[in-house]
Amino acid sequence: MNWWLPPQASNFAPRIDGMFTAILIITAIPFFLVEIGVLIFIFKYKGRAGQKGHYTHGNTRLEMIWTAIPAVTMVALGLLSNSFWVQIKGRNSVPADAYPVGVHAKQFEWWVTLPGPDGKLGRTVDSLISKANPTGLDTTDAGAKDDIVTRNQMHLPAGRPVVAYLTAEDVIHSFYVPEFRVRQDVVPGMHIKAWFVATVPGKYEIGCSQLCGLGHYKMRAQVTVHTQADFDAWAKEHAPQPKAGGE
Amino acid sequence: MSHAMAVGQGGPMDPPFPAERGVDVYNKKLGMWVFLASEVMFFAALIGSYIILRFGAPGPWALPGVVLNIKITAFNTFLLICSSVSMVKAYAAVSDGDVGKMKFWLLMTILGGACFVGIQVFEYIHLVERGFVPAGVREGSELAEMVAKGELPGATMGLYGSTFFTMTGFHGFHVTCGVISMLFLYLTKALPGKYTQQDHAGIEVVGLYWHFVDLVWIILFTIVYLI
Amino acid sequence: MATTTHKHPPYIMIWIYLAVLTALELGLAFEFARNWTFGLKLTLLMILAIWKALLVALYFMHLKFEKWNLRLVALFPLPLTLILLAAGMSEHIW
Amino acid sequence: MTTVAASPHTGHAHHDDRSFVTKYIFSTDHKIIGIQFLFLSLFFLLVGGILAMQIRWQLGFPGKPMPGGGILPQTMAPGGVILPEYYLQLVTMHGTFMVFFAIMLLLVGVYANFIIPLKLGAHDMAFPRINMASFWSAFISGILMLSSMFVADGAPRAGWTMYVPLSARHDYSGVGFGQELWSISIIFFGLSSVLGSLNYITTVINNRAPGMTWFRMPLSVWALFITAVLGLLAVPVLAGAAIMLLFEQVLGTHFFDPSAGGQVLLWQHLFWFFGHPEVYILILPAMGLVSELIANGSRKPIFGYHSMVFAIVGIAFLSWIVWGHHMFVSGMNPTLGSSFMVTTLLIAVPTAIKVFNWLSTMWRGNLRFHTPMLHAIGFVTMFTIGGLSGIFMAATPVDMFIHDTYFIVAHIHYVLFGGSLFAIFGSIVFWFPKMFGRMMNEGLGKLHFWLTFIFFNTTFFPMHMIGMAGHMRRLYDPTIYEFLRPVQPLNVFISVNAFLLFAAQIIFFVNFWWSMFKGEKASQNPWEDNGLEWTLPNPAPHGNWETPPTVYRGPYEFSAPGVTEDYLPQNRKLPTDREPALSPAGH
Repeated sequence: MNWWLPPQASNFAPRIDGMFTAILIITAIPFFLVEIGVLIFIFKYKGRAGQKGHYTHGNTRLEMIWTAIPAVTMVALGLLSNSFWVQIKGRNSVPADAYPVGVHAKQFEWWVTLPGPDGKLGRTVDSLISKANPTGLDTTDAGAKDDIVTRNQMHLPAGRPVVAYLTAEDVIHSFYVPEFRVRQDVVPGMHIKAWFVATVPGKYEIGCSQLCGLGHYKMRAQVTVHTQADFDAWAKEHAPQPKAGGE
Repeated sequence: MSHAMAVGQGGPMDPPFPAERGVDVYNKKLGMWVFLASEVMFFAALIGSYIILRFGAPGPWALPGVVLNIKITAFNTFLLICSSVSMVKAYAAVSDGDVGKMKFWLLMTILGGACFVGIQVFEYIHLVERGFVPAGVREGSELAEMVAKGELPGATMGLYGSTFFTMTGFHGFHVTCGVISMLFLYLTKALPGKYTQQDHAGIEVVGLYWHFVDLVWIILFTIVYLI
Repeated sequence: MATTTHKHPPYIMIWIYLAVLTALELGLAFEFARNWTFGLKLTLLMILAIWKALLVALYFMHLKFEKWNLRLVALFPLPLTLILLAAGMSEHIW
Repeated sequence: MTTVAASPHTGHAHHDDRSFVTKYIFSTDHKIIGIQFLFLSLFFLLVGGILAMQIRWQLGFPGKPMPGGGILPQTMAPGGVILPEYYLQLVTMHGTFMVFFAIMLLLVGVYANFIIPLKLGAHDMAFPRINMASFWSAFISGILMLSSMFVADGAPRAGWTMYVPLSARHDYSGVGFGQELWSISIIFFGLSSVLGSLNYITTVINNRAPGMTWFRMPLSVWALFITAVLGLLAVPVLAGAAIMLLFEQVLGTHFFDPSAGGQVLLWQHLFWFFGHPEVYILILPAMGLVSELIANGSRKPIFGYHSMVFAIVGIAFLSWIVWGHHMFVSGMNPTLGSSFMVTTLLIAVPTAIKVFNWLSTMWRGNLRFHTPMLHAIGFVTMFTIGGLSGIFMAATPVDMFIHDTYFIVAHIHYVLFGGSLFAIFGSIVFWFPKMFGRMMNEGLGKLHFWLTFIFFNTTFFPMHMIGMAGHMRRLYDPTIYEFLRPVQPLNVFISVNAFLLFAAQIIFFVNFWWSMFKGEKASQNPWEDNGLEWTLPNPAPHGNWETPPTVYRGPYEFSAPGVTEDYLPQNRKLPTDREPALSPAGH
């Protein structure tokens, strides 16, 4: 089995893994200091009857040192991660040319809407949600005509920024693809965007990572990342058939 | 020794030995202040939720005075302020050694508090009759018609009902607790004459609670009824 | 027991003070300020409410006559409530 | 004898004419209440542990009939196979019992009650009857919580964090009355906690013995005092939130209902505004208790007493402004996330001070490896891991990946089991003679420590790894996911070790009960400690002291030069000591 993080398949993954490794190294230093220190002290200062310990109440300079070092390290770590954080989640950080994907979560399935050739997601209205129209797509909206709605399937082009418009129908779910290192809660009543670039074509799993009820454990979907050419072919094949007469 | 005796009043809960001084108030009073600090956080959760919900509400809030009866509540506010004054008069009387006056003012306070609760119950009954309930507006009621006519914003009436009844309800609950504890003190301590100029911790401590409840109402009245 | 033998604060005056402020609040909300903006009314009403609350806390609850450490006990929760409010409201600012 | 001055509430042991009921059941004696809390919380610790074993069975061997599971009703585990319904109840109730009724009651209920008056030289708590009310409302709360497992539809299934809307609407969670019982129970719990806290705070401020200045207070009392402040101000917020949740369930209010303008994140803000101080309520007292044990076991003054105090205060202060780190991926305003990240990382500073000061306390000591000391060393080493793994989550980008995975589960268990529970075990052994007048068996104690230490690590360390593989929390059956199938062997390994860990606790329970009746009689100061409580007989009489002790020095004067023994009780007068002036505290 794999003893490290899962394979990297998005633009954020290498940097997040890099931070993970960096923190691991930073934390390893105090970890070994403490654990080895305890071990040494245990053997070196094992008590003997009739003996006394060293009578001291502390050392201000030493304490200043181990206050200052963590303080500086932590503030630096915070500043370093913050710019990355803003890049990932900042509300204005989504690239303008990102490919929009609608993700609608409900107990216990994921409904994914792709915008089709026009590159626009159709309007969705909560009151239109029904068995036949699980995402509440407003078919009178021009952007909705060519939208592709799939259940528990997500198809994405590789190498292109994708922005997921996350909506939830009932309870909180969480959109999570381990290989992308992307996680975002999907909250009813909120319109949350999550963007990333899928870099490696292949099949991955979406898991729900926020307890959402009895079927939480099986609220699972598949992401297929295609090369742009394959993706176009797939989209063409699955384009909705224009209905006669219109609605 | 005399220094130490100033710490407490020699009540049964005070340390009978010269403990080192803390904040120079006796245990019961300090305990009440500490308790009030926790009450602040309790009401902060309720009132804070109201402010946060109203701040992020999906539409305009109902105008003040449309749903709630301002006149009767204004009178109720005045009543609670009066009972706060009578409470502090009771405390002033007993610390001046006038036990008879203390009994009178304490009784006035109890009556004021009881009237407040009574009027609030009356107000609730009236509101529920008109269709204002914790879940918002009851179907087929007078207020539901007003919502249909556009005189009340339907989108926020649910939040209005939820927050109004929770906040004022728990305030009313606190008033009720205050009235009961004051009545208890009146019957078991004040009437048998156990309060003296030297020993009247109960009056001061329950008074602190009572003024706090009054203070919460002052805030509630403004943010719930007037805004 | 700071006030045991001292003169008491003028409780009746404060009572009148509170009643007048309440009347002012009612007037502001329903009578003479109909055309004022909501923001202005909100600000003025909050100032009046805090003013009244301060009167109760300082005189009726004797905070004015207590030592600083007891005042600290009383005031300690207030910043916490403000932090909670600020964080809760910030959801809607951006 | 000469105790005429004492009031009825602080009467002395010579003439203990209280009936059995007022002495042991509706007792106002802080020591009895502490012991009552001990039994109550150990019971819930056992219940929580049994629930955890069932969780581990399902995760290690999903779909296989659980040994002995046949006794469970059909609605939970037909034929011993755990249903998803029951699994979510297990997860929820394990968290709820362990956090609220086991660890919190063990630390705050037991030790705050038992040792604050003893260590401060007070006769009792400031308000003994309120103290009794605090225990009994905790008891009612616990019974209500436990009863939720036996009502129709069973216990709540929304996780111990009770995220709305899942917990607020019965049609989402599939649970009816059980969900409401959770809210009601938490309201009682809040009452108990506030009553307890105001008692502890008042006692510490007002009821210290002469000479016990602020900076002569033992670190355990400091930690419990600061914890009480946190509990006092945090728990009412939870109670308020629980009331709103209850109204949501019962009255149909719309606080958390997005379709009527309610806000889902409001619950999370309120819950974690309480929840993060709560986390420190669960660890600060443990830190304080461990400081006592380490100083005693090292026979040295605690290194940097003042900075230890300031670190406790610093952690408590920071606890109010970090709660958002539970919500980094919740859809909360990302700018808020940035500020919460920085404040969260800063917690590492006071924590580092404490860890290094414990380490330096051991440096050049004359170490005695009695069972409490072993547990204290276990605490320091394991808490270090738990603390350091927190830095991963504090860094928001990394948190995006490991949030809600088993990495978090590993972290919380390293802090709460490796941290708090080791401190609790050590403290139970340490103060057992004070409670029951007998020593716990050292051999069994050490065996228990080593088995617990080993199996604790083999159980929880691999959870970091399955978390790094992306293993989500609260999954009924992880093998559904393809990417989790390769880590399933590790899940089996964890489960087996968890069973062994549970089995090791049997040693503790046997030792506890056996020692209570048959243990070696304790001498007056069995650990040769400096605390005021050891100047009393074991167990201490009702009312504690006839004449209050006078305190001449700080609590950690071990190995002081010029003294024959290597310890120096706080109230032993040396020729050079002056009587304390009755000046205001801290001056």
